Amino acid sequence: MSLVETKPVRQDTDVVVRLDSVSKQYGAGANALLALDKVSLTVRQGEFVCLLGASGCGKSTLLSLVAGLDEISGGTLDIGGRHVSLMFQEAALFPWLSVSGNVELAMRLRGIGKAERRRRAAELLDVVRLTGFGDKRPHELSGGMRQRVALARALAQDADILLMDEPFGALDAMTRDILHDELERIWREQALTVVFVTHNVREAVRLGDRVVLLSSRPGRVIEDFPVGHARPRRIDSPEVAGQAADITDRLRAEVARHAH
Amino acid sequence: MSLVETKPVRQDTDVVVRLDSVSKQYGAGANALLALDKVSLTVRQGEFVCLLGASGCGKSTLLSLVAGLDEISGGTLDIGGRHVSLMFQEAALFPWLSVSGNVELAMRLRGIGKAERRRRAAELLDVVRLTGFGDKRPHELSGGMRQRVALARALAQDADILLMDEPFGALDAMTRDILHDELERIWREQALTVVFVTHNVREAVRLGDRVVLLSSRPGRVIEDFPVGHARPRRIDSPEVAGQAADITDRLRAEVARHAH
Amino acid sequence: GGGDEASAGGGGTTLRLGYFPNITHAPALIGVNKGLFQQSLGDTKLDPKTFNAGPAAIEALFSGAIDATYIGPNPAINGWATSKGTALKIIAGSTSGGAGLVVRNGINTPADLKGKKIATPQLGNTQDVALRNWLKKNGFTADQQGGGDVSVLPQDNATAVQAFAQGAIDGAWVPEPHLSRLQLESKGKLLIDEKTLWPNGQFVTTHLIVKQEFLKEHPDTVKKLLQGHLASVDYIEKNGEDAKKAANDQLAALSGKPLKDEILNAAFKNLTFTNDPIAASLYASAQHAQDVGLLKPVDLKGIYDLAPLNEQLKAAGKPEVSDAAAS
Amino acid sequence: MPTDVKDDAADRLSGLDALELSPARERDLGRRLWRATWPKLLAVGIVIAAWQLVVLSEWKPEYVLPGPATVFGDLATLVTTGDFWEGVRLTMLRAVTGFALAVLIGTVVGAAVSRFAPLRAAIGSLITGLQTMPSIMWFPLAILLFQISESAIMFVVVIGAAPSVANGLISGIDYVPRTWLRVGQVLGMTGFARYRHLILPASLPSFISGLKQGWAFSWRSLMAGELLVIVPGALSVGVRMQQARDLSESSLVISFIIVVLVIGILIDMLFNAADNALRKRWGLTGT
Amino acid sequence: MPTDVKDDAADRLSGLDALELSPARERDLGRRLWRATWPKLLAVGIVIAAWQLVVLSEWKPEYVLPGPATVFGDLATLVTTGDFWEGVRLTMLRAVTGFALAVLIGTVVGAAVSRFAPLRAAIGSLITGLQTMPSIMWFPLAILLFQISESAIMFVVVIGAAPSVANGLISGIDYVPRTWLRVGQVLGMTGFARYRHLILPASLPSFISGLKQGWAFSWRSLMAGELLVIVPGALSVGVRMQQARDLSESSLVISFIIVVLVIGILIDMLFNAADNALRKRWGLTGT
Ligand SMILES: Nc1ncnc2c1ncn2[C@@H]1O[C@H](COP(=O)(O)OP(=O)(O)OP(=O)(O)O)[C@@H](O)[C@H]1O
Ligand SMILES: Nc1ncnc2c1ncn2[C@@H]1O[C@H](COP(=O)(O)OP(=O)(O)OP(=O)(O)O)[C@@H](O)[C@H]1O
Ligand SMILES: [Mg+2]
Ligand SMILES: [Mg+2]
Repeated sequence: MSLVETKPVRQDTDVVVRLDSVSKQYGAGANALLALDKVSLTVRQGEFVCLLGASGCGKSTLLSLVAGLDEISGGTLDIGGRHVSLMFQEAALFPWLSVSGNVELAMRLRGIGKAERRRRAAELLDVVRLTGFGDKRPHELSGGMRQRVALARALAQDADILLMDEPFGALDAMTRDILHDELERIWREQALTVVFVTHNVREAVRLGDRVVLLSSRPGRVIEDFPVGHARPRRIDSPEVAGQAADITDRLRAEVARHAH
Repeated sequence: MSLVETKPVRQDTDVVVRLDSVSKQYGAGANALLALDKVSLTVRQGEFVCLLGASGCGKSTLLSLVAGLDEISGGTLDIGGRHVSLMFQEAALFPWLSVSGNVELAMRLRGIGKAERRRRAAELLDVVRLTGFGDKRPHELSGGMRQRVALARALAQDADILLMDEPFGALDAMTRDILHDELERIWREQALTVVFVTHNVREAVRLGDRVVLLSSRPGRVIEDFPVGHARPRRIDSPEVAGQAADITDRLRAEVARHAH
Repeated sequence: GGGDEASAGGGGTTLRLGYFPNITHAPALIGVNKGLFQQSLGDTKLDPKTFNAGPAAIEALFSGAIDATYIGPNPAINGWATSKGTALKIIAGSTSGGAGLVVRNGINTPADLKGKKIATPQLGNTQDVALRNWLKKNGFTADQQGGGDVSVLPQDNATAVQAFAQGAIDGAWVPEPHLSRLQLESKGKLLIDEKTLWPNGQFVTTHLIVKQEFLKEHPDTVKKLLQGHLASVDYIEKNGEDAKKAANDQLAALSGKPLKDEILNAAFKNLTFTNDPIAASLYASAQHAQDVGLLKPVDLKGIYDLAPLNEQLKAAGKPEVSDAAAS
Repeated sequence: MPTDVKDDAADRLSGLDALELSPARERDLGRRLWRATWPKLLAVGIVIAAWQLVVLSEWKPEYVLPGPATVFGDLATLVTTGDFWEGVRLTMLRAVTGFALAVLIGTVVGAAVSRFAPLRAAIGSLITGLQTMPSIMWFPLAILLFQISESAIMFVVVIGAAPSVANGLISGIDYVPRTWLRVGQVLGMTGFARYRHLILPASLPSFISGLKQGWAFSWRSLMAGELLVIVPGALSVGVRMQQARDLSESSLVISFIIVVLVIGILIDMLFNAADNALRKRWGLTGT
Repeated sequence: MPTDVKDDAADRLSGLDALELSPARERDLGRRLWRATWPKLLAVGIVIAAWQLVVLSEWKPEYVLPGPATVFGDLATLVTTGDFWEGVRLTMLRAVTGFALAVLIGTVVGAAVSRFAPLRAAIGSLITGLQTMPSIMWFPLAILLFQISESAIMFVVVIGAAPSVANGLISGIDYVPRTWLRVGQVLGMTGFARYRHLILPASLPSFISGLKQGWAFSWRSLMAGELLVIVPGALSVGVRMQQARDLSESSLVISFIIVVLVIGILIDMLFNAADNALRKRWGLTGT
């Protein structure tokens, strides 16, 4: 069905996330909306997969299925009981907790001691360049700052699989570059598996081992680009720009097909 | 203080928005945070001004001051009692209204009749490429779709001044391109004055008559780039890319100065 | 909690006695205030409980929360009826008289009552039955829903007094101290003194009841209770002013405020305190209630157990009382 | 709640096959009804069984704690008399009228109090003060103002319930998210339009919860207030209840407790229906 | 509300000058106190003036509607007796204990009901049913279970107030935004942790509003329930109130109305303090 399927699927134990003809329908009857249509996708241990697709094509839906937040309507989905962390498209911080409270909560739930929590939270806030903002309340932050707190919270979970839904959408290019580096470092150091949704094709090529393209509603996998360039990559390097241009063309063709 | 000031300030009646040494401080005492520091800026009738700056530098704050949502802490601000519309950084749709209900509300408050409202709302949903989604509820939309509804709602206000806070941050490149065209068309047809916050430097150069750069916290105007290229512009044209690169360099220098 | 078993099984080490902080319960007020009950009970401890109204007292008696209580005739009859004669016995009289119809100025004869609103304390209680019976005798109709020639409105005494003071009702058939209060404070006029409707001017207002089981298991304690009761009634007879003061003191202790002297005096004048339960009036009143359809036919035979009382009276050389109906 | 989400997802799944859609729906409705009913039946069953056991143990004599059979017998007799239904009708009429009035007044007061800071400082706390006042304390004032009349009952009911409604609204308004208020300001909402289009809908959840509490208050006040007036023709529930107690008839008392509970439960179901519709609109349910 | 926002902005502006900071704050505190006080004083003044006018008009005789002078005289006498304060102490002790119990039970029941769908279907609506039951209907049961004792009073209070608390919590839980629930799920919250870290804090606003209503219910139930047990010497507020009515002493009745209102207002201020702290935390106030 999708291009992924044409490759021989390796039945190795390495596969961390396996989606097989997964469909997702919202609502029922006349009101039904098919968000995902027979999506098949595998992600291997330690892989960094970027998802691209038009607005409303089902990227967030896909992540929430993988995270187990919604039930699939068809197909099979298997993550082998692994511990998943999801960074939502909206920051969704808890207003009754301070910034560091929000970050610490994820650790608290895993029973990590207070001092350790405190230390880790401060560390993570450093990573997202929010040193000194630990005692603020979420409503005192700017949009981009909130997004970064959400990132810190997601990282604090120490999950096996990290799902990220447009994590850097509200950040300026410079901050974004810095966080690209940080994320790449953490991913490498902790051997994380990452599924990363973005609208920024260059970002996808900068970060991903593979870039997976979803079609417009209903979402299907239409192409799976391996990214071969050696790391560390730079977002403004010619290779990244080049492959990004290719992918953009493919994406443009797809969007055009769905005559908006 | 800022570069704008070095130009001879024309006291013409054309000026729609005038900020003079505007400061904004949140909180008080030990908890005080200076978000904007003596910002001076003028926007003329029909001008399209883009605002760039690092995350948390005070862009949203500036817009909310202009919209009259917050009180300034110092300086003077004058919009001559003009009718302002603000598209927030978050979609902030009302969950108790349907999509078209949200769009119509702005018109309803201006006493526009039901049939006319309906027609206009459908039209605006077409503009943002959400034809047929009028009867959905906000929670049934994807993040990018919600953002587009918020855009439609802001446009429905028919304000003199349109303030937009990262309006296309959650959209894929293709949808974004389309909406650039639409926004440019509406801006020209209705002789709107637009202040547009974005993190995408190319987008700023693609759309703006001027691109204003804010420094990192506290926000100050550090540079005001006029954009000379003829319209219609294309975001991937070399001129746009070229000026965007210049501005990015300047911005990068500024961020570097504030050793994150 | 749990006092039920303790007192029943523990040889009557405590007597839980109920009464109301109300002037018609003067023998109880004085007996408690002057320690007369405790004196006669000896090492059996007196545990007095107060109630606001008859139903709560009956509920408490039924549930085994008290062993005996002073109470009006009406709740006693109801309690007798619902328990099919198994829950209680009336063992002595306490109070007689002190009820009547007070009306506002301008109503001078029974005939003037047509179309008027008259309050009673509660549908089917002694005063309510008395009013309805009296109205029937005078040729008026009055139904249970407040309709008829005269509108009978059951409402609690406090509300009736307020309503009367504000002219919302035209009269009320109430017991003491409200009877005196309506006359003294609201300048009402006593149209009917209930005394005048009964032979010898005697009708039961309050009597003493005891739980049957308790009577069976602790006859001695009941005897001692009766001794205390008799002493209290005696005390009122012999020390008029002192008794009033003791009653009012106890009222003040229970309610925070004593009755005003004039009301206290007037009420005491209208009330008679007697050991005689005036059985005849109870039977007659019950019959009247059945006549006006406010009481299902009930066999009151055996509701009295006056033997212990009479034993004591005899020992004291006083006339015995009877549980026979008048006729 | 997760369970719901799962179930609904399953429902949707079954709805996928368009051909089977309507039978599936019927099955769904039946299943949903059953799902809503069996726990109730079970609960009632458990209560009755426990009750019967206590009665059988002869802990208390039958006239103190009558058994279910006796009570349901009496209840059956009660509900088959036309008089009883007249009374229920009268009481419900008063309850609904009084409640409607209370809602009206409570809404206006709540909106005004939350709108004007000095008014709030002046009487905001008084609202809770009023709420704590036992109904009978209003009797003198009710009689003073309205004599012995239906209006006096209404007065007692309204003064008992309106504070609850007002408090629910005030709390709802206080917790309207700031973003929405800002959106409203940008949209140029002022005065009444602001309440109509923003504040009231945004505070509706808390308002409905206030209404529910208000209903409870108004009903309780009514039970007390009905003792003020007996209107020729029909004996209201409050009066009958009082009489059942006065007559010390345990079985009748329990019957009336059941009657009041059943009415309360039915009304609650109405509120729940409103609440569920609202939550669905707001996207708070799985469906 | 816009007015607040403006004022606070002005305050902040004045706070800009660091040198003047502390005197400005003192001035602020004074101003804020004054702003909270004058409307109350004005309201009380208006009420007393109107009352005095009605009395002067001789609409009703003095023994029906006594004037402010008489009432405040009586009230002064009342509050200068140690007995009165003993009674208030007793009543407040009962109220606080009963309310604490009701909160405990209401919270557990509310959490359980909102957690388990069958339980909700079974007894969810019963909660409102219980709420509507007049306190006096519980007397027989209270006496049956607890004899004539403090426990009987507690029973009446708890059964009167707990449903309110439970309903407030349930409504709050029902309106926890779905996003937060999803975040909680992703963070791996289950069982108790989910309640402790997500559901309770998220539903706190509605919960506090439920607590407020619960307080009103518990207080009202207490006023009725206190008549069950009279402890000579320390006469509770409920008993004194009833006696004031029984004695038909209008002036005393009004005095007790005032006492109850004042207690209610003071308690409301406590709740408001909690509420304001919460709103500040949530970023719902201008400051
Ligand atoms: N809860 C829901 N109920 C009904 N429809 C929904 C729901 N959530 C999403 N949808 C629909 O599913 C489709 C996919 O939504 P999704 O949020 O996955 O898109 P997306 O790819 O994340 O888009 P974006 O880039 O704009 O965030 C959309 O058409 C949306 O309308
Ligand atoms: N209500 C508030 N209370 C206190 N501080 C605030 C508040 N709103 C914003 N700030 C602070 O003001 C500064 C500027 O915030 P603002 O939202 O204007 O940034 P921004 O330029 O829009 O950033 P972004 O690009 O991330 O949206 C931030 O440091 C933020 O912490
Ligand atoms: Mg999305
Ligand atoms: Mg911003």
